[in-house]
Amino acid sequence: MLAALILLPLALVPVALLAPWYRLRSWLLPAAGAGHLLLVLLALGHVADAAPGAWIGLDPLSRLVLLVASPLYLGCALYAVDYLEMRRERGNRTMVPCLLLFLAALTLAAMSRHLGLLWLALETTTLASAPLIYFNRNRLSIEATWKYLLICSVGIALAMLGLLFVAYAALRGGAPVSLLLTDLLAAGPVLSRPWLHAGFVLLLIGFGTKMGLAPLHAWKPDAYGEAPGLVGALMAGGLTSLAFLAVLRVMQVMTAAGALGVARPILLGLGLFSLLLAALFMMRQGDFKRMLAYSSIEHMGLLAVGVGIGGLATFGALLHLVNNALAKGCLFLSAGNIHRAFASKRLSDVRGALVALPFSGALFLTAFLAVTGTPPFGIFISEFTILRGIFDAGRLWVGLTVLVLLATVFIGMGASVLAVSQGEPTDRDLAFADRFLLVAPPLAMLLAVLLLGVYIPEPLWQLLEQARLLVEGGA
Amino acid sequence: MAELSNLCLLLVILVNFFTLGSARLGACIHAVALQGAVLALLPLATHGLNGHTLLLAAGALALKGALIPWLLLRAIREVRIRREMEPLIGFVPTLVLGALATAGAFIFADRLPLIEAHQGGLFIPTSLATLFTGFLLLVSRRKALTQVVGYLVLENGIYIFGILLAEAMPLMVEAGVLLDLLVAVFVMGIVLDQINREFSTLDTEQLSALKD
Amino acid sequence: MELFARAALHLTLLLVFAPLLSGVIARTKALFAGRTGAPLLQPYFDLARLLRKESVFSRTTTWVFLAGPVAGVAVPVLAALLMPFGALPAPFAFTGDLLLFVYLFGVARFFTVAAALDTGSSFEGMGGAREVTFACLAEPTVLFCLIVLARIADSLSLSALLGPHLAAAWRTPAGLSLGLVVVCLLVVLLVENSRIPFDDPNTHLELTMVHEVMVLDHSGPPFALVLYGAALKLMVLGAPIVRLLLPVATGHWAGDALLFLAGMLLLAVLIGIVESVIARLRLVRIPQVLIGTTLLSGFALVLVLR
Amino acid sequence: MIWFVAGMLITVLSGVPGLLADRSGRGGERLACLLVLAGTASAGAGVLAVLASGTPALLAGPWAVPGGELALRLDPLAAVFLLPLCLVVGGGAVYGLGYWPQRAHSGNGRRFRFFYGLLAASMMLVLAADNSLLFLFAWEVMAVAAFFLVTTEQEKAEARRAGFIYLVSAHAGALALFALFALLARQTGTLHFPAAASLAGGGATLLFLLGLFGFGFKAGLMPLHIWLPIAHAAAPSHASALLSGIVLKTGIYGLLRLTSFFTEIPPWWGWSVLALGAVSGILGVALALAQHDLKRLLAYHSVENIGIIAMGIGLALLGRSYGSPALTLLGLAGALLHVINHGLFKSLLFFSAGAVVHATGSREIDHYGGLLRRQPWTAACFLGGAVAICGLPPFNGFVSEWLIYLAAFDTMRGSTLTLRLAVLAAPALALIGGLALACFVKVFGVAFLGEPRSAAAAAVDHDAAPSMRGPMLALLLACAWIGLLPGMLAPLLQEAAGVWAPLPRVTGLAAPLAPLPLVGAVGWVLLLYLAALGWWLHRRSRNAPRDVPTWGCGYAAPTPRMQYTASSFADFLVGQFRVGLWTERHGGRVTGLFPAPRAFSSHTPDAVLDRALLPGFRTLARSCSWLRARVQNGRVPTYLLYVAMTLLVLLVVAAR
Repeated sequence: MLAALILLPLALVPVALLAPWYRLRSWLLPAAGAGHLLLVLLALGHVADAAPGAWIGLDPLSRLVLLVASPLYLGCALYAVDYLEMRRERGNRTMVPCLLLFLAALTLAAMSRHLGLLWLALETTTLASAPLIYFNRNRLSIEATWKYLLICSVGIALAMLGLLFVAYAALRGGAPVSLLLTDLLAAGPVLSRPWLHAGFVLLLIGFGTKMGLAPLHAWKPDAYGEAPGLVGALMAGGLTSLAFLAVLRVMQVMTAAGALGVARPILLGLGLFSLLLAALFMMRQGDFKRMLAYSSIEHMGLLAVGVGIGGLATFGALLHLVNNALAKGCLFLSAGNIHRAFASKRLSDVRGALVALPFSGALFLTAFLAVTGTPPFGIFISEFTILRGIFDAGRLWVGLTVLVLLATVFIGMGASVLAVSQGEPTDRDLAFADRFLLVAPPLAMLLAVLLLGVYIPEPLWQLLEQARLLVEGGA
Repeated sequence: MAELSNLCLLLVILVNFFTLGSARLGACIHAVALQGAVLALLPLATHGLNGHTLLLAAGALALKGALIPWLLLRAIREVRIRREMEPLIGFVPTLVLGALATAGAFIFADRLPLIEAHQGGLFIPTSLATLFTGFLLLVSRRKALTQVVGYLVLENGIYIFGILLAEAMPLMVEAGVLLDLLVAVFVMGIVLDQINREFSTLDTEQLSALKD
Repeated sequence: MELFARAALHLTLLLVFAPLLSGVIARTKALFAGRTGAPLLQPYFDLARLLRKESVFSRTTTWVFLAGPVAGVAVPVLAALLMPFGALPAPFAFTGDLLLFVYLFGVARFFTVAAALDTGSSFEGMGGAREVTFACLAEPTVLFCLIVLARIADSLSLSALLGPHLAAAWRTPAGLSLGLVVVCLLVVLLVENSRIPFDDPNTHLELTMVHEVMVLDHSGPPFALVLYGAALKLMVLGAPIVRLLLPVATGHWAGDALLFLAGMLLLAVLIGIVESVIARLRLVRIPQVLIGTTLLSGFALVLVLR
Repeated sequence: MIWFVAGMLITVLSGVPGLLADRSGRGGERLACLLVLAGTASAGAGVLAVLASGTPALLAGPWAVPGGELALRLDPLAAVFLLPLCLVVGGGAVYGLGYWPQRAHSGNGRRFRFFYGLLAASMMLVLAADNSLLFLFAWEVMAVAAFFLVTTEQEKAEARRAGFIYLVSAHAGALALFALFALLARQTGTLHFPAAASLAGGGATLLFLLGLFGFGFKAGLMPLHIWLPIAHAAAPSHASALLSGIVLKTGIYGLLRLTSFFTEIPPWWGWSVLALGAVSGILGVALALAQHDLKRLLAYHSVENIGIIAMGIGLALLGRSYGSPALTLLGLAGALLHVINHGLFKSLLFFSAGAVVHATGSREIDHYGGLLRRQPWTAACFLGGAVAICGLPPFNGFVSEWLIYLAAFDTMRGSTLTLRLAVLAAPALALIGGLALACFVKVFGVAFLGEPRSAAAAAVDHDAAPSMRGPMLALLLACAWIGLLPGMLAPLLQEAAGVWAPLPRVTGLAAPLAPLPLVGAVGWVLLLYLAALGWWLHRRSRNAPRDVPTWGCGYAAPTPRMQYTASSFADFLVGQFRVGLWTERHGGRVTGLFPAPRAFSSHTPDAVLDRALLPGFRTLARSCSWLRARVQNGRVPTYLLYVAMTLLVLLVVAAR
């Protein structure tokens, strides 16, 4: 069953490479996405938690991430069909296989119970997404790809070293050397502290680079700015969640080792710094796709802060993971439409999207409200929960700082988004009109966020709670 | 056997300094190839001859010693660049920094408790020093190629540390390191190729159009 | 029943004797100027003449133009019912009526100025602007004075404020505040009734007028109402000052009434003297004087608050 | 309660069918209007039923979000805010039929009505919510809906600017409330609102400050009023009426709810609220006096009236701190009654202003003139509203200000000198009253009296449409009703005060409120006098000649342009407030014996927004982009340097 989850996309890769028909190739993506989602739902229902020795398996965290990533992927896949139709000149011979590979690696990473395997899968996602960023084949996109590749590779290499350190910590502690999560958790108390701490730092930097925590974020604006909207959506929604999952795995080990005293402050610091940087850099951001990248940095910061505080805040952070992924998906897809329509992503050229593209414009504006924590959308709930967690933990000043930074973010982001969506369109005769498949997926994501804002289904609730206990070690 | 491994490690450090100091790309790449070859010796030197170590050594030799350097050499032959022109940080400062980094590596390594078997070995400091050297190359050089070289050196540092755990760790992750290195450098090679096609140069100064 | 009797007495005193005051003022000024001056009853003659006349309306004006004079008369008549005349308590008294008293005159002002603006003449507009400005600056003074009195009387009803306790109060330390209050109220009286030194009721250069210029366009019965209203206002606003200065009671209503009238006439004479000996202030100085008065009344308040 | 909830649901859905209707049909708007009327009627009925029952109605249900709970509570305090809400919302819907017809605004009409319903319903929820999360939820929905109402005409740059500033202020305030309620939850352990007077006031300083900031932003207390003038000016008039009449009051409501939670109130709470109120009142009305844009002027008057309400609340708080029930009752009753009154007469004023703007197509007061002849109904309604807002009898404004005055006087009975100093609120109120009178005489006189000052004003040929006239008259009647029969509302105010503060239970009307009917009586007498005299004068001068020009003091050829303009009328008075207004004056200096034609213009920008905040933000943004250009410089080596630095720093941190 779980193997099928990974093999299904992989099996389609050769098809994609060999299939002669353009549209068929495009339609492979939704097929893979739908099948994947189906399998995921089945698996969530029927597959029990992983056995201790297993290399791949499910636990609440992986269930949560799969539950987020799979629908997101399906949405983007559907979007991709019409998008690729519109960009025939670019061709989809590289796009489709890479996206399929991306899905496979993503699933593997979500399900792997072995840190080495997780690491490998993450690296694969990096490599698979590089060609996606380069989709537009121009100087800027190649530059973005290069930066993304180099910085993430360095990061991931550091993560490798971190893994080795953790292994050595086990060795030094006299525990059986293994990167199996279960073994590490079991060996937690005896792990040698210096090695563990250093390893934690290296792993955090490795996965943090992928997550885009400041100051490891540098590749993000370029990559998100240059990649097509759907790639941006997949990365901001899926890849970051995955990287965050990896960080949570490390946190699990730290919890088992009783080293949260070291782990949490570091995570909190990175989170706050990301918030600060995002807040400052969103001011007067003249390019709305880069602005979205900073917004992604901001939300990664929130996640880090939540886990760095712990308790209720962790619960909020996990909920935020779900909301953020969906909202970001909608935001990036609609932004992609606007970018296509106006053939520019500079605020100076883009005006009146609401009039020019009623659906995409409205989606963009609404998604902005959603992503800045305005009810009735889910992010309002999760942000408020995180804040409650912070204040409950007695971290008054942290809480107030976060609030001030959120306000600043709102000002910066609001200025750009309103400038894009309101007013008289710069040019009325656009070569682009909203198509069903270009509008329906983001709309669906938005509705999902809306639903999460007014009602959290009981199973999801339990899943979040179990996941929290997993991270907090039942504390 | 420990002397042999320590000898190799000293050699590695020397190569580090050479790469930091030399202005000629070709020389750098050859030096890194040499370093890869030396690293191939290490597992044998530490854990003696067995299937696992042999495989590891072979892999290292093939990738780090032969394949990747060859790719890079081909690349510079194509774009006809010989020297690293005016690095962001001059050669002498880089060397000084490298020396400092190496010293720091030794100090930091002392704080990390080792198991008896590894007492007195130079593994930890060397691997850290190599890591830092790689970073220095990445940070201080302009040419995309040099940065790839830096990435290689960085990976070498990690590899050295990996050897410590060679028998303790399952084969797969080791393979992971090498495989990942291979793929990464391959993709980088492709990207370099594209960059070359777009800009007809590998100077990353050109690659700073995307900024705020 | 008794209430109606008192109300009737109040209104008769007011309606009958009010114009006399302006006559007295004019006569005093005349004497000071060494003229014989008009007979004391001249204001009555004027009113009668105006009522007999026919009025003329500018084609610009609307019903608001008539609302001014109407409010100008109706308000003092109503306010008189809240204000004790000398020792005669107000027919209509309850906690907080002093604020009603103040705000009723606001109504009158609102409609007078509106009527002025209704003519569309810039002169009237100018007059209105000055009127509201002075009123704004005088308003806090009135409140300060009322607070002082309320503090002394420990009550919020005009009848109690100006009750028999005042006689004793003069001899207490609060007497000083009472003195200041009298001065301030006198200033307010002069401002509100557009008297020298703040305004000249019978100047002949429109540019220097305040109140008169607002009623330039009125004629006939409406103008009669304007003049009559001014007289009533003078009497109603003068009443508290008289009461403060003569806080004595004869014990019989007729005696009290006569005493009150005597006081009012004295006050009119006083005003006449003031108008004769003081020159008119320059317009820009008036706000300064008023603000000064406010500070003075504030000082009086501080004295009683501690 | 069921009625109330039903009304809320109907209202929120009122705009939805319209979205599906065709762009130019009238069916959609009619249906929306009907639904709003039904919704508000049902909700109002529910509120009245609760009041009649005498016990607060509760409703609790599960809500599957962390800490969430569908807890509603209807008590007299909420009712005081809900009743005017129902009236104004319903009136506004009818008014919209004539003022914002779908035919004329096919582009934004449907969106407008959707958000109108949403705004109304969310406000009902805000006022009824009994759970912090639910409250915040409704609060933010309200803010967003209001934002879309403000930006109805988003093609205008002015509306966009106003919308943005409003949205930002609303969000900033809301974030403060996030903190407030999170801290409150920490103290009580639940997100459910604590019962009245159940928390110890100690250590609540931060809570109070956060509340003052968050709620003050919504209420528009100086200096947090920045969003208010532009937003009110930019929105369509019935939206402005809703904003100014009701939305602001939710801030007041929040402040009252918050303060009701605590047992003992530190004196400085009352003092700060009182001081803020006085500042808002005086500066607000002074700024209003200096404006020449009709709706902007009315908006500044909202600041002033919020200030008056805040003064009442401050006095009530002082009453609680110093343990004086009479003071508490008077202050709060005054504040609450003024909440109702301001909701009524400010909406009335915005409605009639809208009718004028609709007819002349301009918001400049100096472009009007002589409208009374052309729009008699509108003029009458505006006059009524003006008299009411100046706090003059016999209208409702006087009654509430009278109560606040009494509260101020009552402080003199206080035991300590400090409390007695609060009596200074009375002169402040008097000053506010005087200035307000000046301002509204100016507006009414310049806009409706005299000769038309522009071709547009001269060309006005239609009075407000019946659908607009109806709501205006209804509101006018409501104002007069409260002014003439204030006794009828006294029990409600007393109960509401009882909800807010632990007052000794009195059966029947408490002594401090007893004179209310007498105030009404005086109002009747005044009306009687005016009617009688007016009727006589009218009879007397029925057949007087009316075809002569105004006496120009000898000047033969007066033209409408020579009339006193709004700015010239206010100039003398505004000059007294030179410090604090900083009016900009351009040109007008006449020199030489035969001077050439000169132009003079004066403008008074907002002291806080235009002089402090915007420049500050510009500098901040500039420095941010400078920093970004340095950090995000596009060089891979630099970026990798960041990674290396992070590595070193974190290693050091972790090694400790």
